[in-house]
Amino acid sequence: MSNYPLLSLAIWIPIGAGLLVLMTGGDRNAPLARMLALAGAVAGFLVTVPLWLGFDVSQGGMQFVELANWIPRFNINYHLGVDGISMLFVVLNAFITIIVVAAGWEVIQNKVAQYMAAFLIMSGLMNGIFSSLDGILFYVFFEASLIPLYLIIGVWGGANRVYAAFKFFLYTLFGSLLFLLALMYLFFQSGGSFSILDWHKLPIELTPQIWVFLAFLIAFAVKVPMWPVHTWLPDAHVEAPTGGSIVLAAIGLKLGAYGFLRFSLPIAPDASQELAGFIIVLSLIAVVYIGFVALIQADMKKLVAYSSIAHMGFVTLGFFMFSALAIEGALVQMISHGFVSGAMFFCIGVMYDRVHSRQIADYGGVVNTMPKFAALFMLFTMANAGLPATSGFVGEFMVILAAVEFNFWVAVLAASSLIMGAAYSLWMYKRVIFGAVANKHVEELTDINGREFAILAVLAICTLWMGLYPQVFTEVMHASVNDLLRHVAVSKIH
Amino acid sequence: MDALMNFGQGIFGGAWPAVWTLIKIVLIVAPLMLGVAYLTYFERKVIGFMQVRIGPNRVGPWGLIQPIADGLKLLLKEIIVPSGSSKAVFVIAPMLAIAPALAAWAVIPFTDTLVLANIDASLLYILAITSMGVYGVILSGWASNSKYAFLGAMRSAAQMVSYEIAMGFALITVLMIAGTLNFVDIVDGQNKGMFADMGLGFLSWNWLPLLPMFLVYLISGTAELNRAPFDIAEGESEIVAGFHVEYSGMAFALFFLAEYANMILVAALTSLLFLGGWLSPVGFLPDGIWWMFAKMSFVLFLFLWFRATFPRYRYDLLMRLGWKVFLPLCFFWVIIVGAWMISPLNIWN
Amino acid sequence: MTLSLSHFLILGAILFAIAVVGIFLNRKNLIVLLMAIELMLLAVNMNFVAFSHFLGDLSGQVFVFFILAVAAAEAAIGLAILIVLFRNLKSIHVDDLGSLKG
Amino acid sequence: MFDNFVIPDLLPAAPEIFLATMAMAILMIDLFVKDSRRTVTFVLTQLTLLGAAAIQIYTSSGEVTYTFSNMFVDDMMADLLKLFLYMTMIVVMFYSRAYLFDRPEMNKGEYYVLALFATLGMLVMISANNFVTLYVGLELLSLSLYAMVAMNRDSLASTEAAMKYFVLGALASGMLLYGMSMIYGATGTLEITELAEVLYQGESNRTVLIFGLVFLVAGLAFKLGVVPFHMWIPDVYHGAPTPVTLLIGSAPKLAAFAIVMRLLVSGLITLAEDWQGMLIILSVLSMAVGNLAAIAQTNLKRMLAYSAISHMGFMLLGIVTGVVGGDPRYALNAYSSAMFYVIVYVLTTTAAFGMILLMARAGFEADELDDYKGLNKRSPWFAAIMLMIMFSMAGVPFFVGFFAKFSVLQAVVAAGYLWLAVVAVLFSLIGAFYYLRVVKLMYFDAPVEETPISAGLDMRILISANGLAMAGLGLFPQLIMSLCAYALLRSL
Amino acid sequence: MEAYFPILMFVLVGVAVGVLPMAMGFVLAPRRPDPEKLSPYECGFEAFEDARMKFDVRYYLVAILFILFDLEIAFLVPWAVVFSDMVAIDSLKVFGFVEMLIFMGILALGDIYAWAKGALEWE
Repeated sequence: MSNYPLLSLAIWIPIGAGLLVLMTGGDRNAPLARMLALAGAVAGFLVTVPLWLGFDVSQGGMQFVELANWIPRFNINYHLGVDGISMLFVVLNAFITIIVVAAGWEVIQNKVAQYMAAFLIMSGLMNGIFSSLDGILFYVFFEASLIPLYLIIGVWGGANRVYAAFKFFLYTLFGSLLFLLALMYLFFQSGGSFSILDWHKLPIELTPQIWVFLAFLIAFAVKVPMWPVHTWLPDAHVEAPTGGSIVLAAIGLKLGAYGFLRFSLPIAPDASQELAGFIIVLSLIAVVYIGFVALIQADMKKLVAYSSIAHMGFVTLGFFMFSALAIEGALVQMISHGFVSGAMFFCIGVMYDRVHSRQIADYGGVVNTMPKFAALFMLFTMANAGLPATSGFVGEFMVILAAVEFNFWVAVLAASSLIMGAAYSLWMYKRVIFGAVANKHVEELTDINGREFAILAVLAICTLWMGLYPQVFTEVMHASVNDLLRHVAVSKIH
Repeated sequence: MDALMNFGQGIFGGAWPAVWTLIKIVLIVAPLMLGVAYLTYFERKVIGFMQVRIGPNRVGPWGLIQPIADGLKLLLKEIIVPSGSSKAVFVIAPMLAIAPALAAWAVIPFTDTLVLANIDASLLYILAITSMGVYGVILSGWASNSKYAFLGAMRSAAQMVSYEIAMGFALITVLMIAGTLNFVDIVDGQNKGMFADMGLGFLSWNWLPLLPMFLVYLISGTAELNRAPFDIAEGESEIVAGFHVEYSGMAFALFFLAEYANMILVAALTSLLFLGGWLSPVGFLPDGIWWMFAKMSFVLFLFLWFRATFPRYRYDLLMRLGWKVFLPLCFFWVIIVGAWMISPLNIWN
Repeated sequence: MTLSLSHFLILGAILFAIAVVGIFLNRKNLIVLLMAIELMLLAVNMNFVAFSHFLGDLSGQVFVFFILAVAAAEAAIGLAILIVLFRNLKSIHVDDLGSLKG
Repeated sequence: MFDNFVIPDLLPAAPEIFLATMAMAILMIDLFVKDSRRTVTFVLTQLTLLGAAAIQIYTSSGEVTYTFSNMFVDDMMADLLKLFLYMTMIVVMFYSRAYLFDRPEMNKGEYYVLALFATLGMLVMISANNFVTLYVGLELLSLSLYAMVAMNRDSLASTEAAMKYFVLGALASGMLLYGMSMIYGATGTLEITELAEVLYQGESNRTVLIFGLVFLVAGLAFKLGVVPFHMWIPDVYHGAPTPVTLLIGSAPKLAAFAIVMRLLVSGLITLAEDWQGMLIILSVLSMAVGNLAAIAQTNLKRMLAYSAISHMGFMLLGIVTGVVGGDPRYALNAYSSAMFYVIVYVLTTTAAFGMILLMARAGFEADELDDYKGLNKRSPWFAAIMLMIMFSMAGVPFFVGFFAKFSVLQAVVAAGYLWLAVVAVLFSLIGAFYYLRVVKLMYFDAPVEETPISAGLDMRILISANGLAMAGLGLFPQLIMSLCAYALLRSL
Repeated sequence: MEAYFPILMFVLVGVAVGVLPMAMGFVLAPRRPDPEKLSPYECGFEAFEDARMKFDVRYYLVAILFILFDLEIAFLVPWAVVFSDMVAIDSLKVFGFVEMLIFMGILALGDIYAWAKGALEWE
């Protein structure tokens, strides 16, 4: 284990870089701002690499722990640490930040410094969320990360951006405020501790457990988002700039899911068991019903947004079947979704930058003018549909396998998502890419440039790597997931 | 005296104390009214003589019945209530003027025993009740709905309140050395000191050590009364009698009575506070009520004298005198008296 | 009939109620409002003096002195505000106060 | 007659005495200062406040000290609140300077002197241990503020606001006094600490006490500006000249907190169960009305006024939860939370009104929400500062407003009023909406005008510091939090 | 309390002395109103507007100043009454005097302020 405070660096390097970028001022210094931002993102990523390399896969507990007094008055500590569940997200987040910075390189010409800074700061805050072991620290990062995204959507978003930004902010805030009350309740139950790890061991009666669980649920369900509190997501995605969509899909949605693993399951295991059926039903609705909704979308971004909801439904489904296979599958699905949905949104962004439309109907025959793009887009579409050899397949397959053990009908419904996913993804692909050249916009399209190609290529490599050799990812999770399951299996009620 | 008491008890039973009080009140009010009537007579006579005229001399011997005749005349004159006025207030205003002017007498002692109500807060009572007088003035001016009346009332009210400050400060100095609000005690307090022991009581009265305050009080009193030379409020030549220009008959008479009753009241107060009340000026003569009357007469004479002598003050000068001369002077003198009292030279312990 | 504490308290309460009603229901004249405020303070003074007398404790009367002083200052400022308001509004009707809404 | 008379020890009240002396001296000096040299008055005012703060620190003993026959108390709570008070007033004066100097008709010495007298009033309120001192302090504050609101003599809005403020303020004083008279009647004392002792013996007439308490709470509610006694707040905030609004909206909240503590907690703690119920209702109503009405506003000052109402409601939650079922275990936690909340609120609101003053220039008030459109384009830095202020008010971390809300909420949860916490949380969600709207105007909308901000350097630095303090204290809230807790521990 | 009973009676008598002559006046005196007689006196001219016109703001000023100074006097009265007793006690006499000095000093400042601001001018 390294002696360097790697997690702190992973959090504060991007934030510091963000503030530095802000200082470059107006758009006259845009090139400098871009360079600085890239440097910050890369530096932020580099410090996370040792996290993965130095991670002891045999241990289920927290690693790289940092602990310092923060607010002794309420026994709030600056307590960081990662286990097998959270570590990969820190890395993923740092990685996606580079992609985002690169994605906005030329496209963003307006208030470049602020744009880049917002993403860097958000990246740091999200690293904080994944590595916090103190309830309030978690909450603080959790809520603070709303501000940059609110601004990103509102400032650089589409026509309806104000509505989307408000909806996004208030929905999430609503959920998190009740979460805060639950944290306070636990604080007093535990006799004055905000440590998440302490709470894991805290015995609580069933009724309060259910209340705590529900408070968590509201916060995380909004963030995931689960049906029926998902309506902010399509709006946010559609209106956000490409970078915003990428971050939101790749990392933002994971926060909620991560919360389930860090808070709901271990702190309220009995309530989780009790309400598992309820969550599974909600998840299946998300998978099936949202799949249908995705099918009828005319807007590409909306389609991908709905597909994200469906995928996240898969994730929550996996969590609440309480088997190692399911949870690991769900985690793999989350990481995979990070790559794939990020890539999908980037692809749509590529087209949008050229045609300024996201309507499927405005495209057709793109393959004729953008062959390289079409090929890469194909890969991601397949991954989104969950076809074998792509990362999307691994996670879904593991979850479905687990579901078969759990309950046959659940498995059937879950498996239907493979069909649904194939249907909406490939149908969209067909309508956009194949066929005759639809109009003169498409006719004038130029293929992707080097930067775009590089981004897509890196993401493609990741997607394939994970699809072909998921071992690298799953091995870090084993110990922690098993720990978690062992913990959940023990009742906290005396 | 006891016989009288028993007699009254026999006739009125339990109501006797009230009746006896009523009798005492009448014994104060009746001479007071007579005094008022003859004060007007003396005013005309005195000023007449000063201006080398004779004054009233037709009604009765030397004109002695003149005030009675005046009163009867006013009683039989029509009381005009102007059409634009606020009728009720118009009628009530004169009553508000006369009632406090009389009620103040309840606590005025004539000797150390001859006092209707010997209360500790008598000076406070006087301050309170005399302040009511300004209501009569301002309400009459307002109710008349006449420009001259209104203007006169405003001026008069402003003048009265301005000089009330100076008067108040003058009283403060008296209180400081007397240490009491009770008139009887205040007067008794003036009977002490070096000069009193030497038999020259009049030199230990308050007027001498508090001479500036005495003058302030006297002048302020004149101004309070709207008397010449501070009679701008009713200046005949400028605003035709001011606030009571619209009044006639008995309503006017009440204002008139109030003004003269107040004059006598101020004279009485000056005697009590500064001139030793019923105390004899020199040791070989006995104290007594006649001294009180003599001193009041003297002060009243001063008021008449002022009127005959001084020309009318201009309004801005009048306000200036009140606010810019008397007020700082009073401030200063209160501090001087305070310093005097804590110094070894204190003569009032 | 002797005067008991409750007589004074009831008088105080009545005066206070009149004052409050005067403030809230008076729609005509701002000067009436100022008078109602003074009346309210006097009602309180009545209470304090009555309590002070019946408790045999002087501090209540001392408080009355302070209330009187403050009431005077308040009246002075009230009048001053009234005058500047009148200069701007050309009216002292309560109903004419309406430039601030929201 | 003078048997029990003790010549008072002046030391605990030394800052007040100094301030009073200097205020009068400045009043005199200003008479001989030309209008063009008003800077002299300004500098003297600032020096006075600084000097008073220095004396405060120098004379602070940390012990609970009574003087002036127990009418005046100096304890740690008072010391801390007073120090924040001086600081706030200094900042307020700095913020007001440019605005006033741009408007010679308002830049009179009286502004500064009245501000000092208002400060004195607040100091006395904070240290009051007797109904008389409390009332006198309160009135000194109120009377100064009435006059200040009307300082812009030619503005109808100002004078009208002054009139409303005056009438309702006087009504509030009347209610407070009536309540005091009843409590005096029931207990026979005007002294707050003695009152607590008398009540503890439980021989007082309960009906009279409760009757008095109702009026007392109503009067306090008026002064705090909580619903349903809030009617004056929006009009006064809106109508008053912005520097005066800044003054009214900031420092007096500290003093108001102090008198609530002194009256209800130090004095009437035995009646806690009675006043808690009233305060809960007031608090919930304030949060509801304040937050909902703020949404509908188009004027920033007015919006902040409604926000003030809701914040005061929130602060009351902390005071409500100090005693549960007669058990004072939660007192320190709850009251120090409320104190922290009020200090943070004052800091934040000072910055918010400071921004309005920063944007304003001669002939332009910058108090409409639309004036903030596209601020990010005109000045990214000040837009960022305003963003911090707004998020702090909304209670979003990492800004200090979050920790203020946090500490009060945890007190509420600790006391077991979970439903109350849920209500509070829901209303702060509504509150977040209108703060976000300000951010939206600044960042998402195009500017209406492009005039650069013309404020002076001192103003820029100060408001930047003030705004950054939101973030800085948000990262490290411990210091003030524990100061509050410590001060109350030493005072209660 | 009994000492105040005569005072109450005296006040009543005072009011009676006000009311009775007025009543007698109304009864005994003739009443022959006509419009000219009932119009307000304006040196013979028709009164063409309400007489309750606006008046000089300085009257308000005097009223305000009066209220304040009169109250200060009310504050001085109790002090003045006990001052002679204080003088008799060595430890208190300077204190009593200084207290008054402070009070009067503040009052004096107010007066100077009003003076310098021209509140006492009647030009």
